[in-house]
Amino acid sequence: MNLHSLVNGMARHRVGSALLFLLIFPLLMPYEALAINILIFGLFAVGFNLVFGYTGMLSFGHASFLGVGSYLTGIAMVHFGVHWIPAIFVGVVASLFAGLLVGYLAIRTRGIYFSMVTLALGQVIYYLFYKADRWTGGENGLRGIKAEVMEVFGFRIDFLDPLTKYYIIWMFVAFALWLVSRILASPFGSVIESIRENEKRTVACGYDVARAKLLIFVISAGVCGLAGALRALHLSVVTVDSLHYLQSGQVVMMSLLGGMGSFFGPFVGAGVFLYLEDIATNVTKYWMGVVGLLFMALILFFPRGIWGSLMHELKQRGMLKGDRE
Amino acid sequence: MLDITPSLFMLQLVTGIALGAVYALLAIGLSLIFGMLTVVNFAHGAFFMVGAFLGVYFLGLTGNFWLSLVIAPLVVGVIGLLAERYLVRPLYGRGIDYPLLLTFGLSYVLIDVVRALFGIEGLPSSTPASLRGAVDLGFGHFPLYRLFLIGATAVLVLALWLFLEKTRYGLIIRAGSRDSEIVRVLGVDISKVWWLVFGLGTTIAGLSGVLAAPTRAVNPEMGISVLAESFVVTVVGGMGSLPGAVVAGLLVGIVFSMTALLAPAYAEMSIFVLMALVLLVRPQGFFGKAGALG
Amino acid sequence: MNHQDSKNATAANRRQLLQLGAAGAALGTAPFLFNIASAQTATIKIGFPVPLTGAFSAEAQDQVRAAEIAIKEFNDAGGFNGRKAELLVRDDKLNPGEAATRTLELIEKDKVDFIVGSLSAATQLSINAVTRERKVIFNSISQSDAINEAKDWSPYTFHEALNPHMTAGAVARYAFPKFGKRVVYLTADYAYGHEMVRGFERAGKTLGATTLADIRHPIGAADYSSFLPRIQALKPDVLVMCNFGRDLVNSVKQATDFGLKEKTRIITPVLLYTARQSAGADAFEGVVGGTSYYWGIEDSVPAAKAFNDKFRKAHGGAVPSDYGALGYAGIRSVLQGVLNAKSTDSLKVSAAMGQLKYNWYKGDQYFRKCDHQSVQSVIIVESQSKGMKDKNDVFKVVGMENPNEANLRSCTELGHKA
Amino acid sequence: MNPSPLIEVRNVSLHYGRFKALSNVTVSFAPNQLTAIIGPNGAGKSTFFNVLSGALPPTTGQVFFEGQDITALKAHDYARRGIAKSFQITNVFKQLSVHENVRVAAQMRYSRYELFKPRASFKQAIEEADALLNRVGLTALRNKTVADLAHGQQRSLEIAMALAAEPKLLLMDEPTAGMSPEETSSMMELITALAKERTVVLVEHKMKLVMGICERLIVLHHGEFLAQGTADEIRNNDEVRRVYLGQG
Repeated sequence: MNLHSLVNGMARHRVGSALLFLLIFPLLMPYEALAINILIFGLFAVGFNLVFGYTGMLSFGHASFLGVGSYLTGIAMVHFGVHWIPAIFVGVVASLFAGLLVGYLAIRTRGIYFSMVTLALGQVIYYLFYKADRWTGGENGLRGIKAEVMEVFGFRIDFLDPLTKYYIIWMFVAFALWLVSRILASPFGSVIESIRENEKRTVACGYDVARAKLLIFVISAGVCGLAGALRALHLSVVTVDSLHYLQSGQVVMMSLLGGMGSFFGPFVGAGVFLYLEDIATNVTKYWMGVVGLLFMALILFFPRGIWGSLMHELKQRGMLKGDRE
Repeated sequence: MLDITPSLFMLQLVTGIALGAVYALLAIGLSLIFGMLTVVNFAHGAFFMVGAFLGVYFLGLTGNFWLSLVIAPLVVGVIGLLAERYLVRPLYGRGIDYPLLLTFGLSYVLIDVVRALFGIEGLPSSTPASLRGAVDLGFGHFPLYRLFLIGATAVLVLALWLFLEKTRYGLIIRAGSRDSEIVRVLGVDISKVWWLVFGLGTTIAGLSGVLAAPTRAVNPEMGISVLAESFVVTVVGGMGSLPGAVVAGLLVGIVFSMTALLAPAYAEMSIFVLMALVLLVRPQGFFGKAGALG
Repeated sequence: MNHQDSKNATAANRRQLLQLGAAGAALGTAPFLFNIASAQTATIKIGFPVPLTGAFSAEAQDQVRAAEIAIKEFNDAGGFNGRKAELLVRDDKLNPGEAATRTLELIEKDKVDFIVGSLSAATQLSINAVTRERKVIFNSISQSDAINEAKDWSPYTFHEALNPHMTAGAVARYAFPKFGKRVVYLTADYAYGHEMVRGFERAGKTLGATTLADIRHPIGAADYSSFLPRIQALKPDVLVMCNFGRDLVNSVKQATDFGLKEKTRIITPVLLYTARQSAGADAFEGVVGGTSYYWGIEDSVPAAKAFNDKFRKAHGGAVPSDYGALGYAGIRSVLQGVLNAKSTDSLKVSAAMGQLKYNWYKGDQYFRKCDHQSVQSVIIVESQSKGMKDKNDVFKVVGMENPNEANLRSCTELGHKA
Repeated sequence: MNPSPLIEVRNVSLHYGRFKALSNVTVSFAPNQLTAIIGPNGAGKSTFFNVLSGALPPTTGQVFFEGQDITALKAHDYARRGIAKSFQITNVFKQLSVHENVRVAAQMRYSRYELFKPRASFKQAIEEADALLNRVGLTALRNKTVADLAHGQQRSLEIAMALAAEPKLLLMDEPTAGMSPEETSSMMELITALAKERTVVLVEHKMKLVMGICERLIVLHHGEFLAQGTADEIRNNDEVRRVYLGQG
């Protein structure tokens, strides 16, 4: 089969083909821990992009949901001895609530103000967890997160084996990506896109914009929370800087790097970001500066981002039909 | 074990005002730029930091604090002008997010450039000899330099006010921040005005850096927390409002200082809580135009 | 070859097989492939995660310099039956999450035998969380009380550095009798700060010191002025700055501005060589604090002289800093453990290190049985602003507390079965 | 007046601080009638339009739709009850395809917050959208991005979107603004056709345009109700002549 139909075939089953790629992904990375980070931050970025790219609200407080997911999963395991699978669930639910709270307060504002409110509320959450060191370990971080070894159909799930860990986390990420892609394809998906395009008209069409915004914000928080929960299991520690607004800024960077206009853009962005960081830090002390330059160049010359530009090219060449990514 | 005497309270208040002075300066710069260009300058903290470094550097070079107080901000201003011309300007009309994100990237670059030039540990900075020591305010001893901070801010705010109210340029800027169309009608090249305002804003950021340098550790990351704090001030005061910037700056300084007295560990959190509250009760801030919300 | 190694070897083969498939499938990603982990080598690999970027990069770079000296010494002496040691430096960016990832990289990709490093309580604890699960020895070279406690500790955990309790205790025992008993603490509000205060108050109780106030400031705060009027009003004999690095520089500088030094003596548990260098003489004038090492002790301690000379020789006359010296000691302890155990197996080496009685650079030291805390001397220094021989001559050594388990928290208090 | 009105405003006033944009206006609109609201600039036409569409809540007074008081409802509830509008400045989803624009509008009646069913499974919405595109003559541009359309085409698209809600009341704010003569006449035809099936209210300042086609006109002046009636009645109304046509 020719490249043309291959591309469209993959586009038709975007999640499927992506997950297939992610199956062999760890073997292409220098080491599994990095591959796992990319999985997790990829999910984080995709979740964030529901609000940023699809609904057009630039949140600067999404680290809160990553962090809350991590912490509550960790707290459930460390302080209450909950098994890691239900613990993940706890983390996700917690971040859903955090999303409801922050969202409820933030969506009353628009544009720059939305960015600022989310940033401020994010910092409040940061300091709250920082202060509650009896539960969170404060500056020292939350330690002692240990996922029990499990036997499933004779298959041994041991998080100490990096590849096993990768594929376990891959399953959760796969599920989440499938879910998000479903939601975006749903009627509600088109509602949030209309909100991004033209809020007034969306209201005139009879959609309750405030409610839709809140709903997508909460969903986004949940997805980011799952990413956080998985991160807690991956690193076996939770650290307070995962709640800081610089972490929020990083996920914005990742999304733009890959392209906020597309489904996989943010995921690709996260991957490229972390991979570059991994090599760059062994080469130069000035990694932040490199990122900054790259980021500025992108905004100035490729606002579509890496993946976004690629998709655009394919469409221009007529290799890709419709609005598929 | 709270032991708050009136004199302690007064001292705490003055301290808060001195602290607020720096916030006010930062917020003025941020507000000028936002009010005129509707650009949220995420590199504002970095410009502040660069100002601090250059201040210390020129002080070492010339041995004259007053001279460095003039040179350093101007250099920062020039960097600002270049940034606007070659980085921000191409983004006008591309949506409010893009300049915001670009300046966010710019701050990363500035931080690492400073690291490369002055080293990662930062520079030793001490109070200029002529402004050392403490003054008896009747209710306690207070550092002379911090009184100077308050004074300097007052002078600058006054100067800026005169500039905006009494000069033709000021008129244009005030008109422009209400509606750039008007300025076009007046036959002024709006892009030049924006350029200069961005320069002015960054110059003020640099100046506040130079002024703050002797009171804190001068290191490449010093701007990161400052940025968040000056956001709080601009939002509380109302984006783009200069009186708002001053009032909110002092308020935030005092709130911080008072929480530091009553519940020290919550001092930093307090200003973010303040901001969240203000935004809920009055989203556009004290002096903000409700329209800015759209 | 130990269990770990053989497991890794098979893992490596499995990878290579899979990689062939992967290579075919993944067009365009070929450039990634050269990165795949190589098979086992004979060298003894020691992972060294330290914050090369971030606030403490100066100390971190010094740690690396000193560590390299220890490696070179070991290899020049013939290594361990021919096996040379190799140092794998990684930047943890002073970020605990990054530290954990880097440690995973070192263990899973580079298959290191040991980990030495870290330069903050938070990073060392997250490194430790990773190493202890994977039964890899970690010798921490930065301060923390928590890492000795049973909750975090494991047989593979060693602590080469001082801990806050020892340091604070020693400074208290020197300062309170000299400067006065009415004490105010200005404390960075995080575990390290709290641990320091606990150390001072514990020692202070026996000395009859009274705490007037323990004022907590947010870590990394830029402005301390708002905490100072309160302190002024309390008129203490001693103001203890229980904070670190830049926080210390900031708060001392601003306390000086407020004229606090006139009536009050400022002391601090850890007086950093590099912090003093970067803050300048004025700010630290007359400040007294503790340190694990100061090159100036070479006049009285031969080991220090020897170490300083090696360092000067290797690095163009520069003298090692406190944390730098720890990098040297941390590596030497582990490698000595390998020689004594005649193996690189974690458990065997751990046992051997537990037996060590050593004098690498600052006098006699040994690891306490129950928690692997290195029992060692604490040096008390005073910052001087005049009469310095050269730019390195920043401190005056005013006291030294000899190694003594009695100055540590008891094993039972830490939750260990003594 | 009978039959019972579809929508009715009772002594509605709307103040911005001291400025009275509308004062004590009472008007009602009978079903399936084409009415135009006219008046010189600053007469309060657009404000009145926004009150009818729920975009601006009145300071005092009430709005009744099919006999129910809907004053307190939100704008999107107005729309759901069957009050659709086209804006003075074209308001469409610029980056989406022409068809998607109408489909989203139509979708509102089938699904709003469904998260897991694919959009494609809501066939009716898709077919209705195509039917409407056909009606406003945009079928050829079905898959184009709206941003690439001519202004007139965007106007038509907007009307298709308004119709997609199957409104009982269609509000149009200067539907022919900025249109070429040809576009204008075809738009007027469309509007007359639409008015046969439902209530249509136009806001227009080009009096000549509406005189011909509207069964009834309402004249506002300085935010106050001035007169209403057929084209002829209005023509011959002295009040109107004086304030509006500036004669006599």
